[in-house]
Amino acid sequence: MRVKLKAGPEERKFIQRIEELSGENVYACYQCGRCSAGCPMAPEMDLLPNQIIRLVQMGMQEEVLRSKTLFLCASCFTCQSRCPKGIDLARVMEAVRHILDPKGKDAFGPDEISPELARELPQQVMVSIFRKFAK
Amino acid sequence: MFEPQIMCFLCKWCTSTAADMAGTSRLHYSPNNVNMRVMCSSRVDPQHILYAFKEGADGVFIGGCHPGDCHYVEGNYKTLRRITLFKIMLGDLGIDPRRLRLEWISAAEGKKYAESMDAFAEQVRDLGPLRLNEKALASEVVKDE
Amino acid sequence: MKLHYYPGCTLKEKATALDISTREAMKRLDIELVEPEGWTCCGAEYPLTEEKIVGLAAPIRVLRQVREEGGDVVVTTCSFCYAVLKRANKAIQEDPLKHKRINAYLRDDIKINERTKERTTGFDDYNGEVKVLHLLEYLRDRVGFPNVQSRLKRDLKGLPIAPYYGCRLLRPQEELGLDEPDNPHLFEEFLEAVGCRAVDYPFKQECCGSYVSVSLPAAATEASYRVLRSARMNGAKAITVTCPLCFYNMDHRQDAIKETFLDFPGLPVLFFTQLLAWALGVDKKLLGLGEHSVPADHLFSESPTTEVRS
Amino acid sequence: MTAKTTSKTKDKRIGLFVCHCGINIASIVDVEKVAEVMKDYPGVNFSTDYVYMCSDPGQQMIIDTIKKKHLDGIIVAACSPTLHEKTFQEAARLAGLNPYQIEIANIREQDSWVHTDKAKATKKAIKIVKSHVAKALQNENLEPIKVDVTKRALVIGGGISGLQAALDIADHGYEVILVEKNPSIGGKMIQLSETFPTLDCSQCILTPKMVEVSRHPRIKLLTYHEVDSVSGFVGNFKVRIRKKPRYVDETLCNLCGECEKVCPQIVPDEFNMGLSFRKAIYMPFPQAIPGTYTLDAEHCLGLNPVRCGKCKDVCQKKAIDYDMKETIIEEEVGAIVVATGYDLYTMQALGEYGGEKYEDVVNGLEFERILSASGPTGGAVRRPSDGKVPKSIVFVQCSGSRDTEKHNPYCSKICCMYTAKHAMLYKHRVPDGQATVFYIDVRTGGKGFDEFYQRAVEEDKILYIRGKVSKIFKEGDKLIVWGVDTLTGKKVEVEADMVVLAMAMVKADGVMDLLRKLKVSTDIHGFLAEAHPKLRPVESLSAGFYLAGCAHGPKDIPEAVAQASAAAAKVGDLFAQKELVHEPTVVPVNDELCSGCGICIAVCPYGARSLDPERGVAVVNEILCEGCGACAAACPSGAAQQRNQTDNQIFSMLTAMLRE
Repeated sequence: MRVKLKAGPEERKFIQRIEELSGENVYACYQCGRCSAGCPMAPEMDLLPNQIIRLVQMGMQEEVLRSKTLFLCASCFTCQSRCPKGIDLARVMEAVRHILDPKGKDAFGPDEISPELARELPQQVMVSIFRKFAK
Repeated sequence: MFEPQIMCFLCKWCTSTAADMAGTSRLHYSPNNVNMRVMCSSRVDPQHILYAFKEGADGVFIGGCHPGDCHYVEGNYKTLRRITLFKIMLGDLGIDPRRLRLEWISAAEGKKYAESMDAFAEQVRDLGPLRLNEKALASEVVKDE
Repeated sequence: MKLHYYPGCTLKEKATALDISTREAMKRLDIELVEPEGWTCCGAEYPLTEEKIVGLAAPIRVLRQVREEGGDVVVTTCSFCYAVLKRANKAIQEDPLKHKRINAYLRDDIKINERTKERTTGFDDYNGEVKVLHLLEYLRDRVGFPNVQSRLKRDLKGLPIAPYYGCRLLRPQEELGLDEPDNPHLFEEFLEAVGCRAVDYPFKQECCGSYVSVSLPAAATEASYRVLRSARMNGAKAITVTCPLCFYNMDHRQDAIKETFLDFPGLPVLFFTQLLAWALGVDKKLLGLGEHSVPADHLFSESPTTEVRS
Repeated sequence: MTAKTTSKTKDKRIGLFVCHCGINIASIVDVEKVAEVMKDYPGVNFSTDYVYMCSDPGQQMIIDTIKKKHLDGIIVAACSPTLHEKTFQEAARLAGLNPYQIEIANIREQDSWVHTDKAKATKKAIKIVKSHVAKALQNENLEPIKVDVTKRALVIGGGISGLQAALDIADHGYEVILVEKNPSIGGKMIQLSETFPTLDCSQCILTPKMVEVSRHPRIKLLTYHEVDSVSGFVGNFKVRIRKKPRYVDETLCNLCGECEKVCPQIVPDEFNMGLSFRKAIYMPFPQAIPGTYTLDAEHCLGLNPVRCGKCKDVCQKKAIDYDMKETIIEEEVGAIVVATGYDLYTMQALGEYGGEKYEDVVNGLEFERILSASGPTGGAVRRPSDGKVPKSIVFVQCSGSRDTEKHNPYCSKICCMYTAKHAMLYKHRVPDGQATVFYIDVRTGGKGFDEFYQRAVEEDKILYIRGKVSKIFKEGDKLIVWGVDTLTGKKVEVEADMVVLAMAMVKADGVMDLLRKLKVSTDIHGFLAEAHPKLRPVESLSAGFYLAGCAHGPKDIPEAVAQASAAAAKVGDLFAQKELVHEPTVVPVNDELCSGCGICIAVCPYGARSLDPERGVAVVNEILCEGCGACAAACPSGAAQQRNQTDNQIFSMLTAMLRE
């Protein structure tokens, strides 16, 4: 399938919104892929971290927003610490999740935690996962 | 309508060349300015600026190379420091600091030069003529030197 | 000596071992830990987008309380709390907009006069006056590892232990500044100071799977497995952590790991404070070893590997 | 402070020539009116207009008028001075008038071409002309500043760039002093195995040049020497050079090698990048020039015959002298070529790649030694840890380069090519081995470069993977490399026996001390700054200093050689002049006004000003002064006045232009 590249107002608005929310310049990325190379969650992802930022650069909002990757990022900042351009990809991921509405099937809801599991889980992990992945 | 007199100090390597380029490109701007070519914007002494105000200038414009491009390594940084401080002093002397403008215009930016001339003339036009007491003040300071 | 200590929620519930061993160890160093009055959860995650800055209110309220109580340092042990408090503190120091907005949120908090019980509002702006330190940092920079060494009561005889930093202690370096993210030394220095041998292995700064263990347990299982396997392969008898979540992923879920990766025989997971407390002579019963899923008792036997000095 | 003309200048006779420039000026500016109005202006003795002043008749008119009217200064109101200032200065000179008495009033580019209102443009032209009259009345006759040139050059650095520069300058017929801090010349290039894209042996092409340098009658070769200080200025430098004690008399040493055999001290060998060992008394490599042993005092047991003294005992030529001392040599030179080379970025900075922890993770230069026939393995590819032949090698490009965040933001330029070469040479030696290259971009701009790279991919079947490696760690005796293939979107893991990091090129270790002594400026990375990035790429901003090779920035051998030859040519330009000529519009000091505050010394970017400690006043080296005038503006007492643009001249011009 041939994808039509657009750089209309909608695409520009999307990119601008991501940049405002994350505080990162997505155009600084030159696609070396180091983020993906070191990402602990990459094996589970449908789009690699560098592909997410690439699609943001290209304004391909839909592809980005429906990616499972957004709900796999563990904010471990490994990508941030090794990015040669100093981009904090965890911020970009969070910005994309922020504008995602509704949050979709990959988001995480309280009903997905059984009472037994809830008794076992450390408090911090529940706060974390709802802050990051809540529906 | 009030037409201000604007004195421009232009560095030889960048802004004066840009002024020439505005000419070769036949860009038009309002004829309020007269130019003096200096080797470097850092040649401009605050005394020269005060003297220009005293002699009838309503606005003074200084043009230099962009930061990092100075022909004399770092003259424009010296200018920047000097003019930033001097603007504060101008205010203290009762001369609106907006009457003094420093711009970085490279030799390739004829258009920017022409636009700056119009924009600065417009600004000084809005500020009106440099008032007499301001002039008196300016001459006072100059004499004190 | 009194020292402000922010335990965080998990230490009061699911990771009491970390809390107890920290307190016992610090007693042995003549440091009395004081919790800030009315502390709340720090929020666990530092808000990463500009629109979520309200998430800074909770950690800043805690830090302000420390300041109100006259503290200039607060220590934490949980990596999550450490990262949130330290980053929030830095944001308040360096970002005027965040400073303004967060202080505006918190200005109307109720202040109760201890003596008259009078309720008023109007705190002074919090400007980042309190220094946030991880206990490891505190031991290195304020107590000094040689001082810790001089107070040891038990000899761990070079027990090979793998230090595990995980994510939140090291990254982002620009904001936390605890150590170099890909070449850290602090934990190793600590382990050597308490008498262990720090095992060098390449996964010490890799992620354990963090909160993804709830939404996608398989991913965290694999991530934790890789860390444990690497530590074991390099000769560690146990792995030490600072964070209750790392502990959960590697200890509580180790059965799941063994089920998935049949070649993995298991590895005890310890909190760093358990080693510290033990070496300082704390009674074994006070280490909270009952909380462990993977038995770690054998590492803390009085003889023949360790003995209490006079 | 008022702008008055002195009585002397009142008597000056000024001529004004207003040019129509066809209709270019005359259609907007009423040139006749300008000439007419100015007739009565104080100081103006003659005023006229003419259709083309720059034409032969126009110039002739100027020449004739100057003679006839005995003019002391002229104003040509015409186009921009950048176009015809030289033309009219020449005309004036022919008429016997000092060229510095010529003023160009720009009424074309800065007046007639940019305005449409004739009355206003004419009024502006009159103001412009008046200001130049005011200036001309105070212009002095000036003569260009002249100074002799010492026709000897100093070349710092004995790598390929320094060698080439020295040879070229010497071949131009001038004497050269070549200073190298190491025991032998040869630099980094002598350590390389084969060179891209032709795969000719580096030593085979370099050693003849080294020999040529050592035998050249006009080259004085000073190895194991360092530049201690430089004073003076272009054409007239005084250089102090420190001769480090070699403890071996190079004129006596016959290379018998007995000393080396008995020396008990074992030291990592720099030439082999620490992959093998040498003795404390050693010859860096067999083709070293000068051919002599050197005793490395840092590793010697103590230069004390009581403690060891074995080498001295066995030396039949009595060449070894433990009492040798450091000495200082002084030389006078006219130009200095800085060719101090580069070093590789330290692997320690890359913790994620093991940070020097893993023996089998090597940098590009170490791999050159492994590939080299003269290297520690005799050219067989064996890994350092256990000497096994690696069956899988991963090459990581951009290690420490193109990283704005933590390392070096720039591209190191040669790594793409040498990595292709490394992978190719490896495959030639280990045909069943796997070579995998991780890259971000492959940059092969250069003659025959891309063809070379394509050959590596197509013929030698080297796997290029587009992605940057995130982490390298050891598992068992394998190195695990975590990368990504961004083209397929797959995270990849490679088990390698050895990893070669194409480390970034950085400024040479410890070079900043030297550059500070030379007072040559650098960019923020410590690479030498050129006088102009396009038009003066081999000259330093400091007059008399020339740049060659990687001290100026990453470059390959042909480029370094080209730059060295260019620098030599520039030195030739300088030496071809009988004497140096310099614009006289500098800023001298009026001793009577100067209080010796030193402000002008601090603002001068050229170090042209200094304090005379005896008289307590500032003094100017007019050869170094470029005439920017920053000091004149900064001088609080008015003692610093720029020639022909004094404060008084500026004030007079302002009055002439602004006072209604």
